[in-house]
Amino acid sequence: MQKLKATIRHSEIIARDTVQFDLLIDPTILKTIQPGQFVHVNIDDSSEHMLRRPISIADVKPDESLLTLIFKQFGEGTKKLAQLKAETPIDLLIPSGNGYPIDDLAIEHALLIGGGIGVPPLYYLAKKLKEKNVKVTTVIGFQSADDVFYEEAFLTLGDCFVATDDGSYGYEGFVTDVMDQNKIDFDMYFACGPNPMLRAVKYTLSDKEGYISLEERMGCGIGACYACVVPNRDETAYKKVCHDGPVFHTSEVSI
Amino acid sequence: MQKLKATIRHSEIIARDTVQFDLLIDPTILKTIQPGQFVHVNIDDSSEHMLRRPISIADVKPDESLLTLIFKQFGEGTKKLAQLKAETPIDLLIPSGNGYPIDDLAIEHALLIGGGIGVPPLYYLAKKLKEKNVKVTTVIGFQSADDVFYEEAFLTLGDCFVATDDGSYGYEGFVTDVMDQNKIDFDMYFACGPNPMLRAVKYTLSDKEGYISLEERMGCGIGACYACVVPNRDETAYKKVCHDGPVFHTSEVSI
Amino acid sequence: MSLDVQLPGLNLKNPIMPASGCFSFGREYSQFYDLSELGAVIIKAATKHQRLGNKTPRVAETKSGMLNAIGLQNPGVSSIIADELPFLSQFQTSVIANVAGSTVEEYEHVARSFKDTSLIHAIELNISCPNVKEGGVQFGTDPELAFEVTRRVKEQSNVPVYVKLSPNVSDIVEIAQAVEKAGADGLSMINTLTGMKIDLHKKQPLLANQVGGLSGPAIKPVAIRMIYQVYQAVDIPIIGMGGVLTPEDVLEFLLAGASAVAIGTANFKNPMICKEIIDALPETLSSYGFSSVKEAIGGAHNG
Amino acid sequence: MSLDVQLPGLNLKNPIMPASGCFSFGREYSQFYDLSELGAVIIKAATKHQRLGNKTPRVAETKSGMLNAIGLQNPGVSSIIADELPFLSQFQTSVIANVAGSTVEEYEHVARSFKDTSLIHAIELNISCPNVKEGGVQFGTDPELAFEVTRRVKEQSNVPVYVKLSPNVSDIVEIAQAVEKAGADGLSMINTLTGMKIDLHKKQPLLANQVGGLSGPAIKPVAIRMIYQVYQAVDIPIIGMGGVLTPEDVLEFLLAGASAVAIGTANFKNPMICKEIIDALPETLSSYGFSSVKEAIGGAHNG
Ligand SMILES: Cc1cc2nc3c(=O)[nH]c(=O)nc-3n(C[C@H](O)[C@H](O)[C@H](O)COP(=O)(O)OP(=O)(O)OC[C@H]3O[C@@H](n4cnc5c(N)ncnc54)[C@H](O)[C@@H]3O)c2cc1C
Ligand SMILES: Cc1cc2nc3c(=O)[nH]c(=O)nc-3n(C[C@H](O)[C@H](O)[C@H](O)COP(=O)(O)OP(=O)(O)OC[C@H]3O[C@@H](n4cnc5c(N)ncnc54)[C@H](O)[C@@H]3O)c2cc1C
Ligand SMILES: Cc1cc2nc3c(=O)[nH]c(=O)nc-3n(C[C@H](O)[C@H](O)[C@H](O)COP(=O)(O)O)c2cc1C
Ligand SMILES: Cc1cc2nc3c(=O)[nH]c(=O)nc-3n(C[C@H](O)[C@H](O)[C@H](O)COP(=O)(O)O)c2cc1C
Ligand code: FES
Ligand code: FES
Repeated sequence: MQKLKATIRHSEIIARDTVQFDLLIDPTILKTIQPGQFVHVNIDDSSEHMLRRPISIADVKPDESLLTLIFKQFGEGTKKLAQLKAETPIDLLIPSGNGYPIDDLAIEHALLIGGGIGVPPLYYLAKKLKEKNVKVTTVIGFQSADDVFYEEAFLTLGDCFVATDDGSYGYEGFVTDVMDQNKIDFDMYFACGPNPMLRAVKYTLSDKEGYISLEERMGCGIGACYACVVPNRDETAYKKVCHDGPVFHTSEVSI
Repeated sequence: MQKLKATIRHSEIIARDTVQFDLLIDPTILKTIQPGQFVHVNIDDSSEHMLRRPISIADVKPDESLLTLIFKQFGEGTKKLAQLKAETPIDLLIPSGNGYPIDDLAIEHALLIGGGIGVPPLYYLAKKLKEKNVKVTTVIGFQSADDVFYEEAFLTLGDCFVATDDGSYGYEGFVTDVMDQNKIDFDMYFACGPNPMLRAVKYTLSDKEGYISLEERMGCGIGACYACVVPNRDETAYKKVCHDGPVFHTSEVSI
Repeated sequence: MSLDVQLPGLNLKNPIMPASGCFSFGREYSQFYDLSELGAVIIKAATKHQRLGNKTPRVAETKSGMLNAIGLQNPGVSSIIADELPFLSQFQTSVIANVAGSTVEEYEHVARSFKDTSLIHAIELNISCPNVKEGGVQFGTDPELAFEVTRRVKEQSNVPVYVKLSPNVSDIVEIAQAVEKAGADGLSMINTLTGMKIDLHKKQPLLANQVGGLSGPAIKPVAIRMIYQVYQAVDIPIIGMGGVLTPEDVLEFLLAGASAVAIGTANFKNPMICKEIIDALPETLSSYGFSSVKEAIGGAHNG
Repeated sequence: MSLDVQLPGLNLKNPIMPASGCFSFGREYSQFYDLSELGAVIIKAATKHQRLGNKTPRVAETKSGMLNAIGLQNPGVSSIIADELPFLSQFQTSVIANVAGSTVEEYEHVARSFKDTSLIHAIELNISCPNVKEGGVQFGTDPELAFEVTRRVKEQSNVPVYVKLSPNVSDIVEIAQAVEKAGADGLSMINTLTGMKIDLHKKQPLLANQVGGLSGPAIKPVAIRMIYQVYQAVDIPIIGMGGVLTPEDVLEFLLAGASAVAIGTANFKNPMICKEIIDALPETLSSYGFSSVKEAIGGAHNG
């Protein structure tokens, strides 16, 4: 992991309160990135915000030295980030955590399941799986039509089903409803989203193997402060989301 | 007094660590400004700096809707201000305090005495006195040659003597040394600078009438918090620098 | 959206009031907005006689906060009653008088003096001042002294008494319960934390008084914690304060258990802050699902 | 420029060390710089047995600070000695073990356990944990309990003991003097202030543990004040901490009376902070007229 300054090459609002940053960054580090890893972002140099913000890596283009982040304006920190303009330097710890271990997996058809701000890391995952000739089907859920992003991008890589909580776009309901209705055939699933969604997915797909990416409030982001823990399967010890995760095999953790 | 946003039209380094801002501002307020008044500047919208910074008004050009501030990068707040670029909005309380009461004075020859960051308000004062056909002589002191600013500007309005503590420019020594050596003839003096300088001036010119502008750490800047007090002449009560000053007749205060 | 709150002696049209010492007696801020907008005004501390306060520097900035050591500069209670209260009485707002002293007798005197005016609606008893007789202990850090001064000031007052607690204590609940038992009608919390800043150039404490009171957003978590704990332990209402800067901060204080919220330091950064927060409060409350201020009070204790 | 400082058990090449709990046992930060650069490392709290700590969320951001309620998660003292200290011993730096417990017996056990290793140079006795046996009072808020636990841990230790004081007290000097009398070799101050943040969406305290410890620049004025006061009242050295972010902050702590300075929260914002401050310290010191660290210690008390 490194601490480095990237430069915002392009910033764009791609859905309601949802910002995409394309960051110019040293390409040697980009080549090492696994899908599912994140960056730990410093809001600014002032002391007002003492904690960095974890944001998943949504895409990597080593040829163009570009790294893509997609984040939702939620509280003060992400609102400040959203205001940064092109050419602004931005201080990152990169790469953070462990991604989806796709190099070690022999699979033919992957189901990717994402909810809200859990969708971004699945895009780079889908790209990487596709490169390995794995068939990719994606199910992504959002609150409402205004929140939907990256449907077309996922469609270029395989099937993509979209659900919204209020039915204003695609299927009405949760990602699990879409899965129920579409009897998708797959070897393994990869999920990222809020904990209630992950719990529902794990329950619904209890006969399948899967990897999930967890969210937890972080301090250091590097494994030193014990802020971001999640109990192991039998709840006898904790794992650190920032260091042992954020991606875990479903059998590793109790959520 | 008003709280308003001005816009930085131009920012320039005019001497070591010394920045001049020309601010675009509603001209109606500019017409009311007295020389010696100040603005109370908000550093930024973050909570890191809860106190504003008092900065004297160095010049006013109502025709161009311009207000000039000159300030030295001293601590964190003025360093942050110095980094602001043209077009940035800046939040001011304006006009603050009472200036030099020149409209009520019948004088022919004024001596203006400034030290370091006490020099800026004297420029607008000199301009205003000149408009009233008062002869102006200025004695300004700086630490070193690199710190000197506005000598030419003052020379267009009358005599101007410059002293530096280390003798690297103009006279060597303090403004009082220059005064000693040049037997300047005048009716009344107007001084602004650090307290030791003001004390020396008051002592040296004890036979003359004069007005001095004081510096004190401020909270509210409007007279409500009692932070910025200075004892009255017989030390039986306090005056507020932000509200009763910053300009006082030498007989009003004990410094 | 109903913003009103009824507290002992205080019929507040909204829960927002400037904190004592940050608003003087209101004159200066009245150039920025109509003080009738305010729920109440808490005026600068009053002592028996005029006090000159401490030497300067009296304030210093700290990260997300400030230190002050004004030292209770005020013109004395009679002069406040004669010269300041009439000005405030032209506005449709409640007035809370902050009462300070160095001895119990001084507190009693000031409280008694306020009986002569109908222009105040409540007393905020500031027990964070050093008790000279007991050798500089603060009334606010010793439960027995706190009890005693509260009891005696209550006896002298014809308006409800809110006791303003110091956060510089090992056990805030103990003090709160002591003053409740002594008859306090409400609590006001928190006053400033004791802090210091060193002037690196001069190599000595920056404030002439050496130590000062830390206020501003830096102390908000301490204020919220203390209000949350005290709310569970007493039955009298709390006026909350400490670092309020936004309408969300106000809601946080209400949820923690405050019935009204005072704003101090933030007035210095933005002299319009109290009015801006009052204007924004309805939208903030409704965006978090509340239809009145009353509904939010203590809302974080239902879990 | 000489940065070295000699303290009981600690021959520091510079006064900078990461604070306990913010640096784990050093492994993670060793990817950012060579830990041999550090004056010392204060490791995460050790208890008798493994502890799992509190439920999440365990941290929350506040203005210029943060709250934490980790809850002493650690693998237990034997595992720390076996698995963590050998890693740290490859670096040329002193190691200070932070000792925690819920009872005096647990503190004694942990201190005794560290006798078996030569890899620690001092103990930091963390008396800010809630004392379960005494009904949740902190050892650090009662001078008699503080005296007792210090005395008994001293008896069990073969390295110097620095007692880490809690700032949540009415009178810090009283506690400092009590532990000095009990034989403490030094003090470490301050630990976190107790605070709370309310989650406005969930309408309940944000941290699972409800309250947490406030750290970061927000608390620096409280730390400086307490160190300044304690420095005048005791004869043992102080390791200062609380909100350090810059080399100027380090100088402020030294002037207030700290002999060394620990950095906690700032590591999270900038994992290189300790090294960057060590590198910048000579220039900062000389720009304020000092030619060594030692010269600056207590420098604000000469006025
Ligand atoms: C591994 C990981 C990857 C993430 N990837 C993305 C992403 O790609 N896009 C995206 O929009 N969001 C992502 N999040 C969530 C994102 O970190 C939070 O939305 C963000 O930190 C909120 O910060 P704020 O300043 O807006 O909120 P504030 O409420 O002001 O933040 C205060 C503190 O709470 C923490 N916090 C608040 N909400 C969360 C949360 N949901 N998860 C973790 N910490 C939180 C913040 O980090 C900060 O320390 C990710 C979270 C994790 C743990
Ligand atoms: C009426 C008045 C007019 C002034 N006019 C000018 C001017 O025209 N140009 C200029 O360069 N400076 C001027 N000053 C001084 C200027 O206000 C300080 O240099 C500035 O506030 C320092 O802020 P900082 O953030 O750099 O320092 P910091 O040390 O970070 O400031 C911390 C706090 O201390 C206060 N403070 C520090 N030094 C001073 C000081 N000397 N006087 C008052 N407050 C101080 C700050 O306002 C702030 O609240 C004036 C001061 C006063 C009182
Ligand atoms: C400059 C200043 C002066 C103060 N004077 C008083 C006072 O006279 N009486 C009092 O009870 N509190 C006084 N306080 C404390 C405030 O009323 C308030 O309790 C504290 O500042 C916390 O609120 P804040 O963070 O919003 O400022 C003063 C605070 C400041 C900053
Ligand atoms: C996440 C976190 C964990 C901490 N854990 C411990 C601990 O285990 N033992 C201890 O004595 N102090 C602990 N502390 C307190 C710090 O060591 C330090 O005293 C405090 O944070 C003030 O310093 P700072 O403002 O530089 O962080 C912890 C602080 C934080 C932020
Ligand atoms: S955030 Fe510090 S251990 Fe994960
Ligand atoms: S700064 Fe508040 S009274 Fe002058």
